[in-house]
Amino acid sequence: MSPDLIDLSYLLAASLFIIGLKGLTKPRTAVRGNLLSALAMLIAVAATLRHQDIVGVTGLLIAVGIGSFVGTILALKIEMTAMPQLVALFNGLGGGASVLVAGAYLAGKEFSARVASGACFTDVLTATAASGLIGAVTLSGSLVAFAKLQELKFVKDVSFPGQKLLNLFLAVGAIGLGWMLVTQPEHAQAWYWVMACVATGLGILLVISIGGADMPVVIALLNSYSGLAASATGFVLNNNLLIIAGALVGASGLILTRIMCKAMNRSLGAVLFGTMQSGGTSLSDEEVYTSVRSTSADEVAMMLEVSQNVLIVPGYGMAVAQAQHAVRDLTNLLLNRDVDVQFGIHPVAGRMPGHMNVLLAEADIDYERLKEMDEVNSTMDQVDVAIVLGANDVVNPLARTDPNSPIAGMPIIDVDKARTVIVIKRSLSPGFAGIANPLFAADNTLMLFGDGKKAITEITKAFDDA
Amino acid sequence: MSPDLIDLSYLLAASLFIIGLKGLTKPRTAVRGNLLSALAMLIAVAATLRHQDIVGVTGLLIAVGIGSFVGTILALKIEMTAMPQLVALFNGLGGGASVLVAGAYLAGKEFSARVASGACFTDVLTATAASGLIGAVTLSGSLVAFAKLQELKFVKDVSFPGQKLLNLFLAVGAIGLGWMLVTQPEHAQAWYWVMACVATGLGILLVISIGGADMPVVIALLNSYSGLAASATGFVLNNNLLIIAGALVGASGLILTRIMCKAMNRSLGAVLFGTMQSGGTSLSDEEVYTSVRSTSADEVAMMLEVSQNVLIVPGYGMAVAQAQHAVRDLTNLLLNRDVDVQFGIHPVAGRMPGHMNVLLAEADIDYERLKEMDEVNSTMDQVDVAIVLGANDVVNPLARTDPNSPIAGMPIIDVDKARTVIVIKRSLSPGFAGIANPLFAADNTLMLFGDGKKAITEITKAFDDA
Amino acid sequence: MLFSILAVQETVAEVDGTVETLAKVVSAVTEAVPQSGGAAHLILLLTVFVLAVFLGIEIITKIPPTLHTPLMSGSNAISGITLVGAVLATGADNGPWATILGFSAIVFATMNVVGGFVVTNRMLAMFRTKK
Amino acid sequence: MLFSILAVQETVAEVDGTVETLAKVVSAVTEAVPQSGGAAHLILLLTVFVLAVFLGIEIITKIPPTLHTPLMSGSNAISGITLVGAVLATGADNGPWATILGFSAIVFATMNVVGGFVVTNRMLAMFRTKK
Ligand SMILES: NC(=O)c1ccc[n+]([C@@H]2O[C@H](COP(=O)([O-])OP(=O)(O)OC[C@H]3O[C@@H](n4cnc5c(N)ncnc54)[C@H](OP(=O)(O)O)[C@@H]3O)[C@@H](O)[C@H]2O)c1
Ligand SMILES: NC(=O)c1ccc[n+]([C@@H]2O[C@H](COP(=O)([O-])OP(=O)(O)OC[C@H]3O[C@@H](n4cnc5c(N)ncnc54)[C@H](OP(=O)(O)O)[C@@H]3O)[C@@H](O)[C@H]2O)c1
Repeated sequence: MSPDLIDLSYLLAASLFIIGLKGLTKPRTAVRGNLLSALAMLIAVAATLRHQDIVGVTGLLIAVGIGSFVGTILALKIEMTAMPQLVALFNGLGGGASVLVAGAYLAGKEFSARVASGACFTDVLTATAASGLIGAVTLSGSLVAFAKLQELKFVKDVSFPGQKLLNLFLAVGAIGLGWMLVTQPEHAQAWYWVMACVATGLGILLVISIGGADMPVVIALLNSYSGLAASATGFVLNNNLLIIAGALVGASGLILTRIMCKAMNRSLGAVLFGTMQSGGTSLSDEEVYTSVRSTSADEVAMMLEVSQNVLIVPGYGMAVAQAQHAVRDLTNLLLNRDVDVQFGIHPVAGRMPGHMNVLLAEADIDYERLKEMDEVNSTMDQVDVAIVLGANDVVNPLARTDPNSPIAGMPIIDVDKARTVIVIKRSLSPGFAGIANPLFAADNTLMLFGDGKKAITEITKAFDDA
Repeated sequence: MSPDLIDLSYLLAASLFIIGLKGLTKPRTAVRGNLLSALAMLIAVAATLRHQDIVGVTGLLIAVGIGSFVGTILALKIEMTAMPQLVALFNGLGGGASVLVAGAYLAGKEFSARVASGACFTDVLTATAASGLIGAVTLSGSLVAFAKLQELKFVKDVSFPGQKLLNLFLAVGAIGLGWMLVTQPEHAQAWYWVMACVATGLGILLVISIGGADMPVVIALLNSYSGLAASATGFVLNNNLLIIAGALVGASGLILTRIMCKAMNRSLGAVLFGTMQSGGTSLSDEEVYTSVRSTSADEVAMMLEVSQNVLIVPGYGMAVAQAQHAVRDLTNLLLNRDVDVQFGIHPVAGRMPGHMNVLLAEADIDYERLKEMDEVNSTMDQVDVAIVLGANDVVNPLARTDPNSPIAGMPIIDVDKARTVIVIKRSLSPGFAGIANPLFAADNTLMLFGDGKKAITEITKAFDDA
Repeated sequence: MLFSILAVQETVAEVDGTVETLAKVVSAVTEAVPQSGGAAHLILLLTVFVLAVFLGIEIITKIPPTLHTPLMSGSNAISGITLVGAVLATGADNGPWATILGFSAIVFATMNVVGGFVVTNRMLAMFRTKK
Repeated sequence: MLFSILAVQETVAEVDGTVETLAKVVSAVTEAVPQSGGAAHLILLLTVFVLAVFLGIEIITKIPPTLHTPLMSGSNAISGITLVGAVLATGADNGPWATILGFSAIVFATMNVVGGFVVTNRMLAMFRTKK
């Protein structure tokens, strides 16, 4: 295949990536969009294999085979609730690949020939260094994020005085080493690996102090970085496709990061430096929880029987309890009895954007029943019973009322304005933000303590018997 | 200025064009968006002037001065109602510039040097020919469109048997001449100008047989072509900025064309070949207009007094009568008396997309009162009085009821479903599509015959006196 | 790529004329500018074009019908970007005929550009909200 | 540009060595490939990058919150495009160390790519409407 044909194939692949991403703008076309992106990747790799310089295709195919096999197994075996971890892991692998590719380039013959010829090629070296640096931070940062999300025991939240200073020091150091690489190409390999090690350390330290629930933001950001690393590699290899695909991913990660930060009403800086506004004047648990009333599954079933509009607000607890299938059964039962059921999905409910949607879709709940926050808030006064299932921060009215609370100003789902609120959780313990929730003690709230899945199953049973 | 700096300025200009176009997505940011686009153009031209090859800047500045002066005068003096003509004229000038630039390139020294050197550069020649061909068609086509819209006497609808065949022949001829140009660069100039003449003839013949009201579609299409011509020029001159700006314009023209065709329920082919489905079984005027009832301004004023919701549906007649300011006065008066006034804007009301919006905005009517077709149709049953002001085809219920009518299937504003309809026009003569309108004879319709502006002014006066 | 090779071939042929030299120069150029030649460069330009078309479609479909007339005149003004081409064609020392053509091209293109932006601005200024 | 000139300079210098030759070759290359040199080429790549970023922003902001998790895993899979780089780095005859690095890079990148697309597909398949 002539180089021009390869270039044209790359252009085709880039176009398919774009069309594929466009497909994701509608649930109806999303599956096809994803397949188009996969096809684009296939075309890109196939075209690359036809490159005249490529020797030893067997080895390549073995590597591809191993990677595909492991990747597919992981992707098929994973529980839907473990999605955040999986994305973190894959992201780390992508970063690792970047580091290795740049390293391989520096170890290769073409590079040594160029260095020997004494030609100056600062731009290529800069891009190599950038791709290695970003890749290493992505690799280690993502792996730490993975470990935290998977709740691996050996990873603890580490924070010590002077940590920010150390991070700054490492960052400057890594950039400095990259600079040495560019200016002394004859020792490029040595500088490169030292830089990669420092950047790896930086990635670990950056992420280790960030709270587990902030991980999705970190992952989105690291994903954006890995896109930029791919773009940088594209500048190194003079390859359009890498530049375009990398830029698309970079944009996607940045936008997701912004959406999440906005929905949590926190600045990106606050997330990255692991700071939560300390809840200055926030009330203590005793003060808040003076008049908590609890209820039983039977009582809830009776209330549902006389309701017309039911709103279910799921949160991280639904994921923990794996309650989505139980919820589906309850929903179908209610719909059969002419009770209208809607779902109120907060943008940062759960642990990654769209987390609840995926779980509910897994349980075969029609996505047209899933409403966004603004939509349900505007019709909240018509809701007879709002069931809060393992959600906490996203329905905490303090966000509206207490300007000193750590979640002050975060938009929430106003379930407290529904006629009756049922909150299903195991205890009065706080959610991710670590603050008490006055909703639990409100006059129109009843607590149903217990595991989410068990509670819903009991309600369904009681309702069916009635 | 070094070539690289110029290239960077071009990149900046391209980005500003993109950001400028993005500004047009919201009325609030649109003015700034347009200014950004203008700034981008300024940067592009200024950077080009710093090009090392540029000599004799004085001559250039004189040319720019003349062009700016004439352009500004035209832009400031023109009536808002004459906007379609003006766009057609400007578009033609752009096409003409393309033809001249490509011609100048072929007449230049760089070109002759290249030809003398015997080097083969098919791609550049192809792009030159394409830019000349498209430019010439755009030039003559736009000028004919201009003449038709301006209703210049000497331009008649011309159609004769075998016209399509002749067009095809000219198109093939022009492309053949372009091909000669590419294969015989030593006679490039001769081939070029013959090709330009043939293409000019083609442009005239293509447009001369198209009905006046279809001109906006033609203009949008020609605008798209002129964008593509600019892109082709960019390939000739190896200039990114031309390629990007041209592609943006090309996309814009194509999308506008598609929107208009869709709203008229006609295929692009039908517009271009000047065919209107002949209204086979459509009824004659006598059959339709058996029970037309007319009314007076005083009567209308009395009806308005007891109304709560008034819908005004403007059409091409409002533009002809220049009635927008009178409409504003009536609207304000009604609003003062607590009558709610909305405007129903059909996508192809008037003679170009968004035509009515511009006129009403000129008269200072808040754009939040201007509703799109679907929105007003969904609330039509709450409308007490619908005033149809110089609109005809866009409110013709035949589109829904008569599958043989030329406008069958075109979505319309369903004013016939309002409680009372007032139609203001000068006579029972048809609109652009040339068919009778049963709305005028409907039970709930009253005709108010007369010039649009005069009628509205009289209603306002009667209403104010009451 | 082709051009550079041809040009280098000629020049060097004048100077030396041996086949070996030609081969060496050609391979040197080929190695040094592996991607900058005719077809590869053309594909790069094509990539830019394709991306810009995609981008144009995304943005334009977001523009509301209210602003379609200004869009038409505004994008028409942008299409006057051939002005840059006109300046390049006129400015170089290219002989009288080319200069005359270029001069008229500039006049036409500037009318298109300046007139287009001014009239678009006039229209858009009317759309400022009145609240 | 710089590279090509330098490379041509060297090769020709070996062959002939006279200053005139150099000058002639350089000017020939400069004329023949006026835009394909280092910095100009870089700017072209930069243009591609900028356009792709704009396009990415336009498209991504249109994706509804419902699909944000699949978007995250899907775009993560796309970022595995470094796979192409890995193949290029491994495939060339580059010595054992580079080959080992490249091999591992391919394994990692393929896991990212294949796993990412498969899991995204699994998620999206759940979103098919049930009516
Ligand atoms: N989605 C994102 O993209 C994203 C990203 C970053 C950060 N965050 C943060 O994550 C939080 C998400 O809010 P959220 O309301 O969904 O969750 P949350 O505030 O973290 O609260 C989850 C609640 O679920 C309950 N729970 C846990 N396991 C349960 C089980 N098996 N059965 C029943 N209940 C169970 C817990 O209470 P018990 O222990 O008493 O049962 C807990 O209060 C927000 O603060 C958001 O800012 C989200
Ligand atoms: N907007 C676009 O982009 C576009 C593009 C292409 C084609 N078109 C076509 O243009 C047509 C537009 O429909 P339309 O309903 O707006 O217009 P129309 O169907 O052309 O009807 C205009 C009506 O206005 C009346 N009129 C003319 N001068 C008047 C005056 N001074 N005072 C009062 N009334 C006056 C005329 O009746 P009298 O002579 O009896 O007064 C005529 O019936 C559609 O068929 C559409 O397909 C539009």
